[in-house]
Amino acid sequence: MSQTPLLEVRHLTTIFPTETGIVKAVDGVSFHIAPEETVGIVGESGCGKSVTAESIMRLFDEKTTEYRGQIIYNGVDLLQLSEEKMRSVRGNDISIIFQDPMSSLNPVYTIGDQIAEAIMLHQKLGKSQAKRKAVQLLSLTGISDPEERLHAYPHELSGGMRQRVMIALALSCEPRLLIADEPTTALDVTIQAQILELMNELKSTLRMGIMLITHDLSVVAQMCSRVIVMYLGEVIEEADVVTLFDHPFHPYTLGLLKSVPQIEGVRKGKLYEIKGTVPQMDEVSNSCRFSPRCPFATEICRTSPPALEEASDGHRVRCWHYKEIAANGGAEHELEFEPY
Amino acid sequence: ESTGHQSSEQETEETTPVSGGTLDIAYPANPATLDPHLTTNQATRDVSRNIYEQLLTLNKNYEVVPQLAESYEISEDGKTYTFHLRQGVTFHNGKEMKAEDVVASMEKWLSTSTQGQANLQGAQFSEVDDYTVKLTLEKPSLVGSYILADTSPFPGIMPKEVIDTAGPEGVKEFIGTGPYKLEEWNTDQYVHLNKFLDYAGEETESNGLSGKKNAYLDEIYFRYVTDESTRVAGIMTGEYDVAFGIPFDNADQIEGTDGVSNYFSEGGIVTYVFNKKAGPFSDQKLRQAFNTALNYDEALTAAYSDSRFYELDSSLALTSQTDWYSDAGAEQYNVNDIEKAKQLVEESNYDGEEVVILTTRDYPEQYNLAVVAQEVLKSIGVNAKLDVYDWPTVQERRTDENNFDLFAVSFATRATIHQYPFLESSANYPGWTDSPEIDNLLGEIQAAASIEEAKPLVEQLNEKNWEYLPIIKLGNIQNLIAVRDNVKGFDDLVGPILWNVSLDE
Amino acid sequence: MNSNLSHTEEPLLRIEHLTKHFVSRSGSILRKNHVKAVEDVSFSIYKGETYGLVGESGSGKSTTGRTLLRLAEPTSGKAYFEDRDIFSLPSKALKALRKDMQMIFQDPHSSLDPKKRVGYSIAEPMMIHGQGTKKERQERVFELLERVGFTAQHANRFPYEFSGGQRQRIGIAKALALQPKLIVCDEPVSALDVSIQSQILNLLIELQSEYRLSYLFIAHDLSVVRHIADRIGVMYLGHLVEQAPTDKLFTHPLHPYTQFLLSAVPAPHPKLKKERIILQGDIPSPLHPPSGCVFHTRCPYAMEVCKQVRPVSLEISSGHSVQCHLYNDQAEGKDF
Amino acid sequence: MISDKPIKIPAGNTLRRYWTNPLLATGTILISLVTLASLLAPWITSHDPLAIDTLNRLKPPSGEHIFGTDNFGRDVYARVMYGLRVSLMVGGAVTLISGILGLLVGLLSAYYSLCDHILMRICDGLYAFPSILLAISIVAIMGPRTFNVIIALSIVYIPSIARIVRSAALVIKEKTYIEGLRAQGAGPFRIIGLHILPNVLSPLIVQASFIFAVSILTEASLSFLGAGIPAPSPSLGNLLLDGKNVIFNAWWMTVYPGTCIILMILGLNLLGDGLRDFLDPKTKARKRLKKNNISNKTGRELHESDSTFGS
Amino acid sequence: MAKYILQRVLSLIPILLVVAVVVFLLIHLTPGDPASVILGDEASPESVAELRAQLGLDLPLYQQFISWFGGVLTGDLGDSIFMDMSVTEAFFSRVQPTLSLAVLAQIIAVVIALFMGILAARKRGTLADQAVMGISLLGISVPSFLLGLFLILFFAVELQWLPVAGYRPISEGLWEHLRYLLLPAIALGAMQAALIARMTRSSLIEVLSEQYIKTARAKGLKEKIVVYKHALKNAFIPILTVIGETFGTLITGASVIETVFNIPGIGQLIINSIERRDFALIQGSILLITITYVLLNLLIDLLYGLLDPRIKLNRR
Ligand SMILES: Nc1ncnc2c1ncn2[C@@H]1O[C@H](COP(=O)(O)OP(=O)(O)OP(=O)(O)O)[C@@H](O)[C@H]1O
Ligand SMILES: Nc1ncnc2c1ncn2[C@@H]1O[C@H](COP(=O)(O)OP(=O)(O)OP(=O)(O)O)[C@@H](O)[C@H]1O
Ligand SMILES: [Mg+2]
Ligand SMILES: [Mg+2]
Repeated sequence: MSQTPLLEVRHLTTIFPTETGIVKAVDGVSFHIAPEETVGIVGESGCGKSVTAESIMRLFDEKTTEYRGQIIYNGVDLLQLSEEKMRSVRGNDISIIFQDPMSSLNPVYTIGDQIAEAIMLHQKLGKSQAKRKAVQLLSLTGISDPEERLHAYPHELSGGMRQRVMIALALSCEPRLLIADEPTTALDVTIQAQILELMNELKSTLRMGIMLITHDLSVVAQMCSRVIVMYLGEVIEEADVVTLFDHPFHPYTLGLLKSVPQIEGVRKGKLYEIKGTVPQMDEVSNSCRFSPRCPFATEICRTSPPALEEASDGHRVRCWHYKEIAANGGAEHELEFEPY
Repeated sequence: ESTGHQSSEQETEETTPVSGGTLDIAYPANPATLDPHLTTNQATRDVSRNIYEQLLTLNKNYEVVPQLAESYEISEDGKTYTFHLRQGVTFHNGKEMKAEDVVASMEKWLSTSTQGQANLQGAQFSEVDDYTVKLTLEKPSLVGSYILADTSPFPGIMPKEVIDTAGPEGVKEFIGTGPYKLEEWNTDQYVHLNKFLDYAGEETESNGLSGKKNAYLDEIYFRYVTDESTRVAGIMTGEYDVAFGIPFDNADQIEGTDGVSNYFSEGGIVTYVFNKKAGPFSDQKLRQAFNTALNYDEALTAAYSDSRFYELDSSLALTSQTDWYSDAGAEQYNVNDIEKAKQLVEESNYDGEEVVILTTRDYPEQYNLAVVAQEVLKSIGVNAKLDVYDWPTVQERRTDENNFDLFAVSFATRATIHQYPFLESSANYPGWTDSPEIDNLLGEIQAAASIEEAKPLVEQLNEKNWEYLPIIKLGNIQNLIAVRDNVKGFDDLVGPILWNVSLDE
Repeated sequence: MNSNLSHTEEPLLRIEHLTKHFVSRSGSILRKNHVKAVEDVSFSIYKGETYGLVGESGSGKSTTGRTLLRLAEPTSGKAYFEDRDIFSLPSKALKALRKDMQMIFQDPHSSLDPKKRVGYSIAEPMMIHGQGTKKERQERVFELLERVGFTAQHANRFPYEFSGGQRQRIGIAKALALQPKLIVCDEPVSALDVSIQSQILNLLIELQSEYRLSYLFIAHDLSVVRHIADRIGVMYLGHLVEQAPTDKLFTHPLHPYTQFLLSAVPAPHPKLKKERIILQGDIPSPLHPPSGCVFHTRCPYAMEVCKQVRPVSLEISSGHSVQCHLYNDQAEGKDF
Repeated sequence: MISDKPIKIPAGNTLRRYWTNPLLATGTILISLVTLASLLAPWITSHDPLAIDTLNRLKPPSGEHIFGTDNFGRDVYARVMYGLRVSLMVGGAVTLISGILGLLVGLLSAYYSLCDHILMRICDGLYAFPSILLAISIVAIMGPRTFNVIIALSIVYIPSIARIVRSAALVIKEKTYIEGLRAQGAGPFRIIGLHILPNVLSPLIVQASFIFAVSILTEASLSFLGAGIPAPSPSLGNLLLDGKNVIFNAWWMTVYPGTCIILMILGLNLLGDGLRDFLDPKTKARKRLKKNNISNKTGRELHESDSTFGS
Repeated sequence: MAKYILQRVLSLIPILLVVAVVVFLLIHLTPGDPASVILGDEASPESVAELRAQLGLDLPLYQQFISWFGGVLTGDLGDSIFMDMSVTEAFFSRVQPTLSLAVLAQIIAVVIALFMGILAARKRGTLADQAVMGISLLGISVPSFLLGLFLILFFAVELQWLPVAGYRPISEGLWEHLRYLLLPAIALGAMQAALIARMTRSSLIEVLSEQYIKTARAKGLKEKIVVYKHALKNAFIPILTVIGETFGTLITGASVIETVFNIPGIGQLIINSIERRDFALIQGSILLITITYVLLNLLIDLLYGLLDPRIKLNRR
């Protein structure tokens, strides 16, 4: 790592108490994001991607939620900050964009009000100045006639527009880190392309780090420099994007890559299937969490959980058998690409 | 015994009454009309007696005395009455009262008054001169003058032009000659009366409804408060000066509150009325069975809470009405013998049909008596049920003989027995008394030359009443009125007398 | 799949000039607005074939499917299943037709009655059509459950006891109950995780070859459609703008919209950083569709004629047709 | 995103879930106690609730009359117990009748838009109609029978049930499985009766428990205005009314029936609230989460929510 | 918008027709008539029958209906038999107390309920929450006439802070007006307050779990602003619905409360009119109440539109 990371998450564990026991939605997750870097987080639904993101912002009700570990930003541990200090970080240093642009904007206020609110709060600007800034932000995100759009309510805009507004809102205070939690899942392909393009542009103009959460591997392939794969609350593999696509070590990553139908190349008769479904946490408490579905699983996988090991420089994996898989399985995993 | 007595000792130190002030009265029911000719409603009577006056009225011994008439004579044959009107009596509208007003008023009253039609057959009023009015009858009537002094519907005298514009629901303007005039009537809220400054009353001493009317008060408000608890609470806190219709169970509460006292007024008689036209009680034996089984004390306690509020008495008239009083037939009164009653049921034609007791919760006493009746009937093996309706429904339902067998009701005191509607068959009062003997007796009394001559007939009537049992007279009752101690001179005769009331400041 | 069907036989389903306008009462009772959800769409599906329908949200894909099943009444147009005229069938014949056409829905959570055991849900189509005795139906339910990868015991469970992918499999079993010839699959995998999606796709493909089923496969994920469909129709704002065999469509997309659509799909590998052309703007409202070619508002090649004249469908090569003025000459020359 | 894992809920769990819900448990216990007390009234007290004994009227609570006596000397305890019975009967009957008719109206108007226009207009009219007038009139026309009071109150509550059912049914009607059934050729009877009906039962039950409570209160108000259960039947409303007139000197006539009515309605409301939580799939999801540690969707689904409480 | 309002107002016609027929039949099939009420208990059946005839009550029902409804269509609701004024006048002479009472009750209810509901929602699961919910349950459990009586006993009789009963119009001074209305408004508002508090709580809880609340928090806003600015406005729609619905039950409530506190309002007017069978007045008042109710709902629907820009006014 040449640069000092912008954000460093160390052994983050987020615990929700419920009436019958605790839920560790995120369990000992560590990773870091450098300035101007896009890190992708992928994984199946419910594996803890969003909880990780929201834990960084400390958005859960702290009366009931417990955070463990450290989130180092700018040399301080966010988890140790007072609520008031944390508020000045939120939206100012770190911003977040959620998956569903409709439900993420307050339906009863105009978008101008909602953007200006954050600006007024963090930059101590007056209302008219804040509005002016909002106009700039909107035009930055490529919205045509932003002055007019300022007075629009969220429901009057299309999904793509709303997501642009969300981005404008997130960028309002020029954050150092942007967390994008499935920012394009709810959008159509053509709109998705617009939004991803926009985020890429903004990353370089505003020089911020991006944490991009998605379940779409193609999006990761196009956007990220490093990828973290999560499964059931844990990081199971981390690598730079090319390594991950070319030499995935973890059987789950492998399966994931193989089970996606290809947009290019030869159409294959049958898709690869990861057998079974995501198990319940207590079923796998003393084993590798992927073992019930893993074609490579052996006795050891079912009796003790593997640790996250550094397989090569910057490539970490949580698997007992990754070396064997790297030796033969990895080779078998070849994708033929015909350049378009 | 006087008709009313105030239980506090305030009467001992009599001071000269202060003029002025406003009397706030909490009254349970809004009058349907203020036209006194139309209705027997007490709510109407209690207000309009302050506004209107009659030719004749009653003193506190229920004797007939002149009021707007200076004097009157009855001809030898008893068929002609001549009234000499007082001169200089003005209506509230400033006009002087003349014979034409009296004739118009009396004619209108006659056309609606059941009593007038029944007892003053073929009555004809005519103007002799401006201040003399003549009444001619087809038949002489011993009770004629009493009827003319009737308290409700009472023949209040009003200007002719007001009568000319009256509709079926009565007159539209309420103008009389009384000590108070109507300022404002806000239906369901209040009737506001004002002192009539040009009042020309009698100068004789006040006596019952007759004599001098002082009108000390500037204003009187009858405020209509339907909820008993609210009236009680209001009189206790001084919101009102007088509260009518206090539940008997609250008497001690009132007595125990500083600044308020109970006032008992003559409340008339309370009765069970049988349906004699149809159903089980058309059988006299079954009526007697019920009467024999009835524990009068128990019934009256249930309705009137304790013996302070009622008086056991078999006579149709009050003890104070010496002319009409008779305890004949009292051996049938309060027998309270279940065994004998059961035997009477045996003897009757009763074979298990359901007896319907019609009642309402609008009048708790009626309701309580109905509940008692049901229990009594059960105890002698008669199957009974309560039909509880709101009051107007009861009124309508009881006009159909198939709807009920029994109801309990009280009647305001009347100057003569004839004025009670339940005796005469021609009155058609619900229950439909149909006893030729009673009708005859009533007729004979009417035709009698004098009270003395009528006396034995009255005895016979009472006797007959207890045998035939058109109704059961349970006893005489008291009304409970709560009066603040700063209210002086409150009196009552078949309704409150307010014109001698004054307020201490 | 991917078999080079020679369409010599009669199509199983033939749709001609299907149009569906919804009446939208927004505004007032006095003026009705028409949502032009489907406009003059024609295509055919052959036996054993999968026809893919792609397009952006709101482009009328589901409406096409629903109208075919008479879940919505068409505004105009004709549709023939075998030789039955779907849109003019009397209710009895319609019921019979429904045995042959079934549907699989997108949302596995709301496509099963939560209060009914899944065995009942699967048996219900047979009950509706009075097929079999109770015993026979039960047998059939077990058979179907096993076919989609469950055991007979699962029949007694309630939907909430299943995950999304499992529910989707139950939905498939339910659709198979009456042994249909055509299944309309309305985005059957869009709601599923990647690792589950492949299970369902594989199952659908297996079933197709087993029973010689035909699918109308509606999806917005191009890679999925490419994987499963033999021919693909591309819809834009109610219009079927391009139609071609799968490989031809992906290698030689003709309509500018199709080209943009393909270009918008991110490449599946980081080394393939392709030069993407981004389509600007949003899909216009179907309440007030643009005049002429519906795509001209977003089309960089738009000409004057595009604003005025609605392009007709041109067959550029065998089985490949497009609605675009750019190809007017080529169609005449037929030399593509 | 839908998690793809089977969720198993053991059968016995439902019962446990029921009793571990504090609202539901308290409500059930309260209502059971009250019902039991009223059913066992003849065995608990030897007094006849109608037997009058005017010589012992308005006696404060004593060993003989543990709740004292009323203005007829009747035993207040016996009257309260029988009153509970009458009130429960009225509440139950009103709930049943308005529940069934409201359900019918709601389902029909949700399914057929013509019905919707007609029935909902009528419901609007009924809704604006003062219930008191309806009750007084019906009782006056048809006689002061308990049954007629029940009819009157039932009519009053039909619209509120119908609205709840209608809006729930409209949601169900849009569910894909209903569309699926239509695609398979299912007729309206099957769809409404076998699929929509079972799915609107939970909001119906919740609303019904509320109606149950409210109808008991309304009966009391009707008694107060003179159109309730015909006396001397001791409904709680009648008892309160009797007590109100002597509130200054016989507190026991108000306090005991008052406490009973409050307890009963409290119980019913708790039951209603509890049932809502119990029947709400969202809370099911929460419980599921507890069992499985990991659950579906986002955190927002996990939040308990109570749906409309409409009255 | 104007069209929408017109449409809603037009929908009044069928409702009014339904209500008119029902109320007319109900009233006229109910035993009891104004004639015997006027003439009193002891009047003879003959004179009652005569007065009936004079009042036109002996005509066949359909004739009475036609002549009455004909008048209604021309805006004439007839005349009150007992009040010596037209039904419209009589009704409007009583509107003010009920309006004041209802508005005050509603204000008290809303203020208390919002306070309690917000508290409970924010402190969900704590003692405060349970206390609030407990109190609101009690509020739904006490019959209003009993509550009214207790209020009188305590505040008027015992403490003598407020008058027992009665009504003073605003013209006699605002303070006097409010002094007389305070207790009845509390008694009337208690039930509403309980219902609204519960709705506030659940609605707010629901809204607080929405994604846009997370967005607001992620901006770094203070919790107070999040709750009061972002959540409350969204949570208000179901609350408004409850407020609207409770208005519907208000007339029955007002009948009871106005009787207990002796307030000359519409509720009392109707009860009294029923008691004395003032046919035209009952019929007219109910029609007017229905209109008020429908208009109120229209107002509430318009308010929805103000609160939530998504709601276009063309539902139904
Ligand atoms: N507030 C909470 N209380 C309890 N459990 C929670 C809470 N929020 C999330 N969870 C649980 O934590 C786990 C991880 O959820 P998370 O939302 O992070 O998944 P995800 O990876 O973002 O999935 P998706 O792709 O569906 O968004 C899930 O099982 C979820 O049910
Ligand atoms: N019942 C309806 N009433 C009015 N308009 C409708 C109705 N159903 C669909 N529409 C409209 O018709 C158009 C086409 O809708 P349709 O559902 O067919 O699109 P789609 O291509 O399936 O989109 P998606 O990918 O979002 O499912 C849309 O604009 C939609 O709003
Ligand atoms: Mg997520
Ligand atoms: Mg669709």
